[in-house]
Amino acid sequence: MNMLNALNNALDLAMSKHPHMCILGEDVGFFGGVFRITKDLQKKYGEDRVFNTPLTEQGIIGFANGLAATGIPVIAEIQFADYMFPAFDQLVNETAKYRYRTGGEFNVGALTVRSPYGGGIAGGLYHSQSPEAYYAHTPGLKIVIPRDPYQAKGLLLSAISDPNPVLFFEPKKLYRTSKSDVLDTYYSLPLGVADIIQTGTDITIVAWGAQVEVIQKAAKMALEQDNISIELIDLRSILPWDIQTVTDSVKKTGRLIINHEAPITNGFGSEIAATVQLECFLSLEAPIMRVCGLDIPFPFCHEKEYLPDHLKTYEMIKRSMRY
Amino acid sequence: MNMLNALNNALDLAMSKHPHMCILGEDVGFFGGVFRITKDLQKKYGEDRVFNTPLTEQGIIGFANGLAATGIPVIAEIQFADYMFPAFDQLVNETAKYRYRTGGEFNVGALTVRSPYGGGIAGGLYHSQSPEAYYAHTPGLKIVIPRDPYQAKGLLLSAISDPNPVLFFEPKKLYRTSKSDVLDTYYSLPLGVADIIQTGTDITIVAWGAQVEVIQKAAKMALEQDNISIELIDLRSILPWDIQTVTDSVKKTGRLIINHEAPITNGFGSEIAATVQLECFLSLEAPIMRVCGLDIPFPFCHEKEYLPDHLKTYEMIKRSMRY
Amino acid sequence: MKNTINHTTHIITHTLKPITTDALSIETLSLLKTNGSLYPEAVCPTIDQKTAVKIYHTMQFIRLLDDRMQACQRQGRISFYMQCLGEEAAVTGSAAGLHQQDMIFAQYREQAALHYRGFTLQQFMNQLFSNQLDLGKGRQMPVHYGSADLNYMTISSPLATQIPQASGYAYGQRLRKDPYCTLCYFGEGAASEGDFHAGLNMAAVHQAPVIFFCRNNGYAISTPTYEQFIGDGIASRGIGYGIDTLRVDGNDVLAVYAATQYARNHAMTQHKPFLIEAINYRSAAHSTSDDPIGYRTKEEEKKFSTNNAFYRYETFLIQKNWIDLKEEIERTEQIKQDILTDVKRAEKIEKPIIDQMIEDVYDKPTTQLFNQLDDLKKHIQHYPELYSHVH
Amino acid sequence: MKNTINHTTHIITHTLKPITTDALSIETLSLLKTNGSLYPEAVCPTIDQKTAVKIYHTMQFIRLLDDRMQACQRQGRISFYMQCLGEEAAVTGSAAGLHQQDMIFAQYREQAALHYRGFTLQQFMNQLFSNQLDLGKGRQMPVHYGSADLNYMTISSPLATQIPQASGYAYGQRLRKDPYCTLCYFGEGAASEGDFHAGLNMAAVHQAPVIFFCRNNGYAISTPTYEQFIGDGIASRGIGYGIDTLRVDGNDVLAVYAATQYARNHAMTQHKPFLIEAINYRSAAHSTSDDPIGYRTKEEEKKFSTNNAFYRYETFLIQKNWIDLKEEIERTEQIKQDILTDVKRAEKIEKPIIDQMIEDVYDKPTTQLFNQLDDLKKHIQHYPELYSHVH
Ligand SMILES: Cc1ncc(C[n+]2csc(CCOP(=O)(O)OP(=O)(O)O)c2C)c(N)n1
Ligand SMILES: Cc1ncc(C[n+]2csc(CCOP(=O)(O)OP(=O)(O)O)c2C)c(N)n1
Ligand SMILES: [Mg+2]
Ligand SMILES: [Mg+2]
Repeated sequence: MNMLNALNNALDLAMSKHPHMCILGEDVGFFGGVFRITKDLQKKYGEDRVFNTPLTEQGIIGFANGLAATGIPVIAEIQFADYMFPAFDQLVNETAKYRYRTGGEFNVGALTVRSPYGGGIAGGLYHSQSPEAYYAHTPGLKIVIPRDPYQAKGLLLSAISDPNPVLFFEPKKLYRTSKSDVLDTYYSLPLGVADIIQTGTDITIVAWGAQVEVIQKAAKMALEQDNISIELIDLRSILPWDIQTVTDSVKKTGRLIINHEAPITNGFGSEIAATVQLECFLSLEAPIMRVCGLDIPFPFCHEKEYLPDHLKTYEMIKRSMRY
Repeated sequence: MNMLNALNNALDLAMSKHPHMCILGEDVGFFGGVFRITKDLQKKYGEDRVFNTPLTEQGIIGFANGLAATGIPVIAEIQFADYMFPAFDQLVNETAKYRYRTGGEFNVGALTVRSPYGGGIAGGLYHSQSPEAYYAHTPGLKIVIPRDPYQAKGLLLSAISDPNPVLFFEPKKLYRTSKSDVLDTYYSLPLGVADIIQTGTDITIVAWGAQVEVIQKAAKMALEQDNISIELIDLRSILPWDIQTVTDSVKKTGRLIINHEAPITNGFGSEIAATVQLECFLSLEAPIMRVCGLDIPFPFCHEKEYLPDHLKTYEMIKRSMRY
Repeated sequence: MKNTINHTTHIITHTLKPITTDALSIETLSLLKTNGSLYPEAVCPTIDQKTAVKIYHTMQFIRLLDDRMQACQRQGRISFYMQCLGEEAAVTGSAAGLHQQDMIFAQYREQAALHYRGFTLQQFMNQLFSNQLDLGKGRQMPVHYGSADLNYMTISSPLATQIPQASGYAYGQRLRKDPYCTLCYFGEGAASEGDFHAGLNMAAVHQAPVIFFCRNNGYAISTPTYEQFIGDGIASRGIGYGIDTLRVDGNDVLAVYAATQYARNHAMTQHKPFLIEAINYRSAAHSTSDDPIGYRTKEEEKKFSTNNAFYRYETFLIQKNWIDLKEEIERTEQIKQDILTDVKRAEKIEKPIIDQMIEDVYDKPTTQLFNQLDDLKKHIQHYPELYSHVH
Repeated sequence: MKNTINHTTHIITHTLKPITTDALSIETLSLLKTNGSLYPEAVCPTIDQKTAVKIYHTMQFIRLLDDRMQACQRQGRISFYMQCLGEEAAVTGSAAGLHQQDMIFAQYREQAALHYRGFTLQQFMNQLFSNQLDLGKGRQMPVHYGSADLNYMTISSPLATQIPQASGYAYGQRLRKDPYCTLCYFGEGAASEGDFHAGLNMAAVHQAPVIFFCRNNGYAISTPTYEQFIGDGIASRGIGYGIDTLRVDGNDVLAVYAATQYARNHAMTQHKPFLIEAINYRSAAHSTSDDPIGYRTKEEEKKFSTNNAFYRYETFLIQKNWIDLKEEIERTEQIKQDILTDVKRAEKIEKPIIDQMIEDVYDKPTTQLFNQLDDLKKHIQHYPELYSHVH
């Protein structure tokens, strides 16, 4: 199953479970969304539960906040993560702080925001951004990013049933290309828990979403060419993130590389590095290194050069080992 | 001179220098702004150049972007930094990327956004936030925060004349309380350059804005009670930030503490820590430590407990020294 | 593909003639004369004595509460306050026009609606003094009330964010076939925010049973309406969203009551939003942090404040023989007394325990939050006198 | 304190009667019949042959360009394209109604306006192929054109952000007493964004000489207008902002031209914004990433696409004897040829050098950016064949 189908299947299962659950967003209705994630769901669940909204992201999230406050599960789709920013106030000042500021009288835990993110589709500045770090500074939000169809389905179902608002970023370049065996039935994967996808002893590499296959490729090169044994961690949840799994690994390997697509400065890699150097200070054999996007807007014609690909990661592995 | 007067004086000088320069924002006109920073400027420069806008932050920044694109210097005031989020899209997707995406055909370098930020005035969730880290992940923006009236005037004048858009955050709790000698004449202070406000040998502490006096107080305690010699750095610019000054200092002292008001996770302290541990790995005698806000919304009744005050900083100094 | 677009329904003209502001004439509904009697043509809404007196008592209470708490702020006992003065009638009249189970999303100056619903003096005080009994756990500035029991969404400072939320909430009510609707208050200033536009348009398109109630009180802090918009008030925007709209004299509690009942009926039977613009004047300062002397004249304040809604309505009730003025004077004294007593009670109650700092960020605190709380508590133990007590 | 608020000017009524959508009737201006002759009552705008033919040639060119580039995308030679089909008349007519020095802020489907201004085939191609000669340095997706020389703001993908910017730009023009104004294009979908609300209200309040030109083409990707709004189009919103408004038949290039001239005059002489809504139909797919078969019927497409603006106008010109159809057929063939040739030229030009990656983030690259570029270049030297060439 590819990621599109896995996500569609997860939504279908959730919709059939919750009698009033709604899906809303630009073009998600009859058409099924520009990436077709909500395909056929309007037909199956009706126009009152799966519907196109007017073209206003601040309205979508504002409306979804209110709807979620009634307790009805809501999926709000933002067509591209680049277009979530008009809703930044609703997300950061409202969604994230709802339960806290009301003293628990109200909450919008029933809300899940889905959005395709990341590069790899020749999208240029505004169809390529990886904005997770913008939200990671916001207590009250959960942030989840799946790496493949199996993860996508299990994590999305968890996000929907989690009693907190969740931002669910989908690596759009994997929508069709990433395939895995996916159960047809309902299953869920834990939020806030990283996934060790390969154990190793020399160095730890952390990534999430579409970058997981990048670090896998780099690890393979390093193993084959240099016999370096790498522990690979898919963080899966950016907020809250699984400090324990990462620090346990680094205490063992003594080395850490973080890979993310977003620009390096104040990306989420900075938080990981800051925390790990504190927790693992005496175990570190080399400084923590980051392989990330450059500090520039995402450039259309230099996408390949911009991206933190497997070669850059491989070179960084060698640099870390040499340190 | 207090900080209000210093800022008002800077604006006055800039307005008299640039014949079309405008100041706009909520209540900045006749009334002179809720903190009175623009007092008397409408009277002096007319209603076409200093004016109240309708109550729409996205509109203010959108309008200011367009006005700045004509080359006219613009100051857009956002009444509280907590209320900049409705303009997040205009700032992050537009302001920051204007020059880049147009290939330099157009730019909004003439824009300066001023906004009071931070706690200390019993403002609760929405009149206390320190959002600098939200913007620090955004190439194309400059971010500046002054610590006292002298700095405020010199940095604001630089921000206005800088050919790039600048976010200028003013520590509102210092508006009236912070005083310094301020020249009446035009002077400027460099952007992107940190200020070593006290040299020392045992440990480096970095802060900005209102937290500078907090670390000064802590350093005094540590000197008097424990004879610890501390190097204090006011970062002044968050973006681009002065890596050299900070790393030179840490290479000398071997220890670093970062103090900021915003929640710790993915605050700008994380970027500083991530960069410094890389650059100064072999010099570090203790892990880099952060004294920051908790990962919660800013709580009204527990403001004192929330804030990274001098006592928490002092304890952290000892912890670092003991390491 | 249920439909095709309706592009061909427009009427064609061959003469260039723009639509200008005078194309629409929006009148202001008023039923009660300033002398407390009804205009001859006016139809009095059906209202029983109990409701009528409850409205009156709500206005009475809020005027006294505002007056006392303003004073308390001046004495430094609370940090902040916002008065409703000049808008008691609009807010109370609209709250009375609703069902108790209808949801209210307010801006911040609508304490009268909350009291009408049953929020007690003690509850107001607990919030204002941020004590342990505050439903909001002391986390927000004074006047940020809310109550799930009373279907009154907790106030949020960022303006206009409640507008699309109210649309979404009302949509949920319709979806669940609840026999209730939502009313959303906001100022004419907040109506400039993008969230206003989004909220109204989405409610119209998605047929959410929500009443948008704009308190046009002439000012947004120092900004007068003529610097906020140049159209004909907020009412003139309804038509652009296809939302039926009424403008009312906000000092006429009966007109507001009638308009709200009408709007509620429209929302419930037609599954459509409705827009009401109440014309008022913010007689007091914006808040205790504000001083209007800096931006408006005493003459203007006098001109607009004389048209006093409370006494207009009082005269109406006296004429109906529904209240006895002597009793009301005693009642007023009693309320003043109660407020003073309750201030003393509320300010003695301790503030929320420190453990609550990390509650409600998520449904359960994360490991990291527990660690942060532990560190904080250990730190405070070193300096027990300098922070609030750790329980 | 120049003024007091205008709360007392409202007309009072004592009867509850809401304002409903039928209170406003907005007609659609059309001058040219589908057979190319003018309606009897219609006043033809003053237009000389040169301008009239330039408009025609612009439409002709854009139709051919769109057709060819759509095909190029299908061949995989460019990654993305957006056609203007169905809206050539609205865009060209409005561009022609402006002064060359007037500023244009567009959405993305207005290549006709840019060509009218003088953007050459080569310039289009350089952008579409993201080559070294692209004014935008290859940084944006195809169709994100812009040119300072031609007073055409570079396209930005986030919708509606250009609307308040246009207001601010126009404000600057007025402040500097430039004899020019700004025109801002946007779709009826983009008009749902909060930035639309902010931009129009601010322009009205601050008296910015800006013409808001809404292309109501029936769809926002798959979302039809009846799911976008339920009011009477976008024109019905003008009144809420106090902005004079005209609706025009967007397939009638003369009506659009006349409306724009009228709006420009209004903006310049009265320092006031103006709103135009052009009724069109997006005849092509939203973009090359889209397939309308998924959301609309062929019948609908046929129904709205038959009313072809180009041929309507062509007939008008032929009747005027201003063009010669035979020449135009030859011209068409030549343009096709030119486009093919230029595709080949443009795709051979190399892409921007890698140093340009870090330019224009700031006026000068920061130390950190130089370091990042150095690292990148060193890295590429290890794998020279795998990245684009480093110059
Ligand atoms: C998004 C946002 N911007 C600015 C503010 C600051 N602010 C608080 S109240 C206010 C004026 C509101 O005016 P209006 O909506 O007319 O309500 P009124 O105070 O007159 O009842 C402003 C600007 C805010 N709270 N939120
Ligand atoms: C803020 C934002 N949200 C969503 C999108 C994705 N998007 C691109 S075009 C489009 C539809 C625009 O419709 P309309 O404004 O009617 O213009 P048209 O395509 O019909 O010319 C959408 C939703 C975007 N570019 N920006
Ligand atoms: Mg107001
Ligand atoms: Mg459209």
